[in-house]
Amino acid sequence: MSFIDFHLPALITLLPLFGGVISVVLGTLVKPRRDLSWGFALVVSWTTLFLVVRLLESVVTSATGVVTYNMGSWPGPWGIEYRVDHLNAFVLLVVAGISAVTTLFARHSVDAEIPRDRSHIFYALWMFCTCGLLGITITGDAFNVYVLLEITSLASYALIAMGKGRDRRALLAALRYLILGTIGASFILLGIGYLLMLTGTLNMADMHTTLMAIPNLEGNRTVLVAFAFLLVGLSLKMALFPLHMWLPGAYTYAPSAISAFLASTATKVGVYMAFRFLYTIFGHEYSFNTIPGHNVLLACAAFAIVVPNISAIRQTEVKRLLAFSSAGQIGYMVMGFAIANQDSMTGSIVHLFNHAAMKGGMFLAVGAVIYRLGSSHVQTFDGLGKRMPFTMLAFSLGGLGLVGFPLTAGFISKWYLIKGCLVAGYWPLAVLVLAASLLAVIYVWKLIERIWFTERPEGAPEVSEAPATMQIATWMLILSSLYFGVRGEFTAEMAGQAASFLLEARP
Amino acid sequence: MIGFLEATPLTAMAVPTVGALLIVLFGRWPNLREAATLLTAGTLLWIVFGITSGQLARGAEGGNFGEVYSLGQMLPGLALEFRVEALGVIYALVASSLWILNSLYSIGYMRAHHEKNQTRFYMCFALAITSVMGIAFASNMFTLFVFYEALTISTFPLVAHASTPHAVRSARTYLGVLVTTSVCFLLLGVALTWFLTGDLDFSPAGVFGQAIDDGRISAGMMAGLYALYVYGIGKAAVMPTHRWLPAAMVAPTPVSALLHAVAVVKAGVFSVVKVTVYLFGTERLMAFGASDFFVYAAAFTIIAGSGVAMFQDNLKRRLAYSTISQLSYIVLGAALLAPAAIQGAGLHLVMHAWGKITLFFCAGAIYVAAHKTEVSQLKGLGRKMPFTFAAFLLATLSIIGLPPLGGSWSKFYLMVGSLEADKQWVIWILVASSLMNIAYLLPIATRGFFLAPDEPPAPEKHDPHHPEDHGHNASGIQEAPVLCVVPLCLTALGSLALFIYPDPILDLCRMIGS
Amino acid sequence: MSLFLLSLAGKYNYAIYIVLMMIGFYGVIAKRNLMKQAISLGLFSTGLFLFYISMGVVEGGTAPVWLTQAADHSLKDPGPYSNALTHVLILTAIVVSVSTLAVALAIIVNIQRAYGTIEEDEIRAIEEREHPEENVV
Amino acid sequence: MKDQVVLRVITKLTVPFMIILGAYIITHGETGPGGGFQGGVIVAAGFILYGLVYGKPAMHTVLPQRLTDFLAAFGVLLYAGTGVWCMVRGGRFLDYAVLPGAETGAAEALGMTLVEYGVGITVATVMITIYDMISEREDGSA
Repeated sequence: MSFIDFHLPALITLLPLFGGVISVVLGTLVKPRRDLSWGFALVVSWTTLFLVVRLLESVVTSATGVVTYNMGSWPGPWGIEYRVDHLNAFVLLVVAGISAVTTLFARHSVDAEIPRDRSHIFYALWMFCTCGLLGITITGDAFNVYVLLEITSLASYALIAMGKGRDRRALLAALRYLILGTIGASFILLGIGYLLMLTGTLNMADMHTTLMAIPNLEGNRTVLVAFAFLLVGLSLKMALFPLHMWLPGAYTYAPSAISAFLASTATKVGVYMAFRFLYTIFGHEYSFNTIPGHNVLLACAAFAIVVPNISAIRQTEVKRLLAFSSAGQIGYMVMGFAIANQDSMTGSIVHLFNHAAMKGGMFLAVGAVIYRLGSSHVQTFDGLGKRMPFTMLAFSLGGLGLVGFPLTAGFISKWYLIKGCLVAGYWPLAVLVLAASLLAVIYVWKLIERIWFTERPEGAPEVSEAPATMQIATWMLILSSLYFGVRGEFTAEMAGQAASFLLEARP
Repeated sequence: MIGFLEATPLTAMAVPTVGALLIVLFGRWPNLREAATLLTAGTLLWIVFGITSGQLARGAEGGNFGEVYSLGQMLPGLALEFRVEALGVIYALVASSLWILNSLYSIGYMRAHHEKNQTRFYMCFALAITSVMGIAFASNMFTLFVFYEALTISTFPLVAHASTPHAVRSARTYLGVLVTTSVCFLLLGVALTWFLTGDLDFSPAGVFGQAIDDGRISAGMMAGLYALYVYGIGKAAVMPTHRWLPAAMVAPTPVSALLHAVAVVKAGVFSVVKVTVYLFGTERLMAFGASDFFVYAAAFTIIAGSGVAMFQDNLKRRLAYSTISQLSYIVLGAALLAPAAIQGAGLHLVMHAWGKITLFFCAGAIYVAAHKTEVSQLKGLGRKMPFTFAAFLLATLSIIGLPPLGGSWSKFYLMVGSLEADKQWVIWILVASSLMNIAYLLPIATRGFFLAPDEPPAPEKHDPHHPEDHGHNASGIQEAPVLCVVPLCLTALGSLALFIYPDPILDLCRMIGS
Repeated sequence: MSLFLLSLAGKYNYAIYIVLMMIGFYGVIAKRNLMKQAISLGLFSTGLFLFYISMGVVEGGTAPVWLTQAADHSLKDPGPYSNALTHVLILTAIVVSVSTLAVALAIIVNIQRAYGTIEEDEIRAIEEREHPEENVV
Repeated sequence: MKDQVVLRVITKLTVPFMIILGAYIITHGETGPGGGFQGGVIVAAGFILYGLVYGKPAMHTVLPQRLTDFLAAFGVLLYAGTGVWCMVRGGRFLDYAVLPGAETGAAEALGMTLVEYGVGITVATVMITIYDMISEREDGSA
């Protein structure tokens, strides 16, 4: 086994970490030049993606389906253990992929939105954020999750605040995100603390074994308290209704590339954490049978797919509209894992991937519009189909995916989700899922009509197509969402494997 | 490996798709672009003819289903698969033969009108035909649903073509009704079927056999599922899901013709028949009486549609309500479940298509030539536009169901079917509807031929943008451009020909369900 | 009742942690001044630190350090010692919390520069004046 | 605070000791209570005290902004670099046992000290940067 293959799990988090640090060092040593920081970030992010794909391969081909790595050679439950199964590998792919593509996009956009002498800091923060997200996903240690979560959050607060050049409201949005994010993380830390008290370990798998050995588990108040704290903290982090109010502002005012990056990764990793805590640590027996965790989650999810979507319809700012829609889409994922059967879980995990691709692509397209026109108000989209046909086509296709039309990725996830609802006997939820996609039709069509079926108003500024890097990046995501909508096998099978892993509570 | 232009479902879908690409590529050169459209339509027709002759040969040996062509698995267990089968052949044949005529007509109409965004128009047209081929040859319900939605999306730009606020609003209704029904009912129905049976493949026995034998499906569930399907297929316009059809009338006339004769509505009723015969299976439905409700619903729609049509002054709206009424003939035929009724449904799919497209072509020609849209304005126009009005008369007779025109065959079979199904009262519905057809369609042609034109209106404002437009008063009116008139004459003669020589279609219809 | 009070008294540091956290939580929610919100956030985290530190305490325990005996430089067992793990963990959490506060302060400084105030109500008023059609902050 | 002679003198006397104490605590972190976090903060406190009393320009002449930026990154680099050094020498990330001097136990000491210094440098410089950022006025004075 080669050096790289042996150390893959560690290298995946180390690479962006080194990348970020070196970006700062480079920036202090050489006078920041336009493309230097960008080019460096690009190389780092694509190399990371390459490593993640290799890790994915080795997970899929390994006999047990699990790849582990012990930090500092401390064995098992004592040291920090990186543990990669199908679920992590899949989420890692999402994070690294989105990071790579959005970095490609960022070149012109960052140049326009971030002061040039800060660009190396910007890309460094970005890489730290990626490092944190990858770390959360890859680690098998509960406290490590918290630390990396905070690294991610700190980087993203700063990144969002850097949108102040375009709109000063970015600062307020960042501060609000910071306050709610910190409270959420503190609740998670509290939950981990109670679990640590009970089990004396931080290793997730070990925690599960110890928890299961506790007699009279259902009557144990400490476990219940830990569960409640974790549930609230995680809901805040993944922006589950009604704790989603930090999200629209943060995604609206962040720099364009960051909006796309965070919208398709940050909340997804939040959902991933919920998977880990509810399934791997507590086990779905405890979370959904012993105590009725699913009732709370299903109620929140049901509201989440309705209320934020209705808010989205009323928005006049496209980025904000997409952000509300993201809060709505979280509802689908949460619903999937709260129902907790093979199909619904598959739907949830697949949607994590599909939504990242579609929403990421749409945010990038909006970013291109902002780059050209300086605004993402709905009126700037009037008749834009003639001026920026490729970007707008990508945007529209992403929108169709959001609605869940067949042949787009959104359909695949919804199909599994509906089947999961039916299998579990929750047919009113199946109807709700379908009806909620009509809400998506409304806000997507509002934009499609403006883009393609409205004349460009008199006196509107002349625009041309977005620069090549922006278009390539946008189309990469949109095409992948279309590809996985027609050939859903790969994603569905990965997600199915991950779901059966979680449901069998294999550590 | 499939050879180039071999007569298979895959090539039938590939040709219009490639055509759409060519149309986009040649967008800057209108003549080249239109040549690409016609070439594509011709190629497609040739391929579908090939498929038809293959199907007829297979039918002669007593077979029906051809071999399966796959586009691969979309999800584990759910493949995009295509298979030639008689009903699909009928639909594909109607669509591809009328597409070429419609393309000719479009060229005349769109040019005479100086429409904008013509490239988008032709491209979406071609894509819609791709979806139609996908629907026609789908070998399972999943594939059919996928292309059903694709058809909705690809026709939306056609309906909203004018891009005026009114057009966009109407297109919104169009999309709203079709998407709501298909997502809330049809998709739910498909998912339930998949959940209950694990099988969505079309076969003469249906997919529910095992589930019924296991006692997992009751009569009520069966009826409920069937209702989910029929109401979910909003394109079949069974009341109250018909609202989209009059709304879609804002589209340019070639589109209305496409929607009402070729692609969209026929996709709806085709899907209903297909679901009835191959997903549920007539025997199972009959055993449970699951489709009885829709005999009544369709009968109601037939009468109510005709009734509303009688009070419409706008020509296209009148035709739209007529379509709603006529579509329910086909739904009725399917719901009756008797073999003759289903053959009648298949026949009516063809006959109504040829008749109705003629009517729409005529309406468009009248609009192009005389800028008239209301029935009350047509007095005496027949003398100025004899070909158009003669074609209109022929098509009217076909819709009414009078010999010697194609429409009489389908009505005949439907009546036989209702006797077979032991529902004599349905005959009276059909008769009443025919009388109503006479009442609202025949006066249009007679008014054109026999009534004297109104007094020339006071000199109206002259449109400065189109000084060379065909006249605004009756005296200056003449026939529409050749490219508009020739297709409508051809379709009218087609209706005639279908009466005299219906055998291939009849042969195909007899294969349905065997 | 008295038993409950007694057990509460025995675990008074847990009670304090909850009180501290809730004071901080209240401040975050109720105070309209951004600076006060940040301070409340600090208080909130402090409560959390107390929880973790209390968790690791062993009655009569000392620091988990091997002591060197002066005579022969051999190592001596220090006797019962507190659980170092939780203390190490909370050290990390403290650093995280300090960094969070630092970022919060930096953002607040920037807000002061951009708006000329750090009162949330005033900022809201400014924004509503500037962007009347959106529901902003 | 230019006129506060006592303060200025005391500060000048204390700052070196603070920095030394910080360094001691960082170094001591390997075997006893202490470590990079605590030591780093103490070092930073020394510089910040200096900046408070003598003004930020004076502090910047000692420690230019670009240098703090660089050192913050360098600290992380030192920490992560040690980890990678272990990987290169055939162990896993931060597996000190493979570093030179393993037989005498010096390997662990070496690894830990490097890591602690990495953390210490970063913490100190980040603290200074935070002070820098927050104390900035629009007119640029401290």
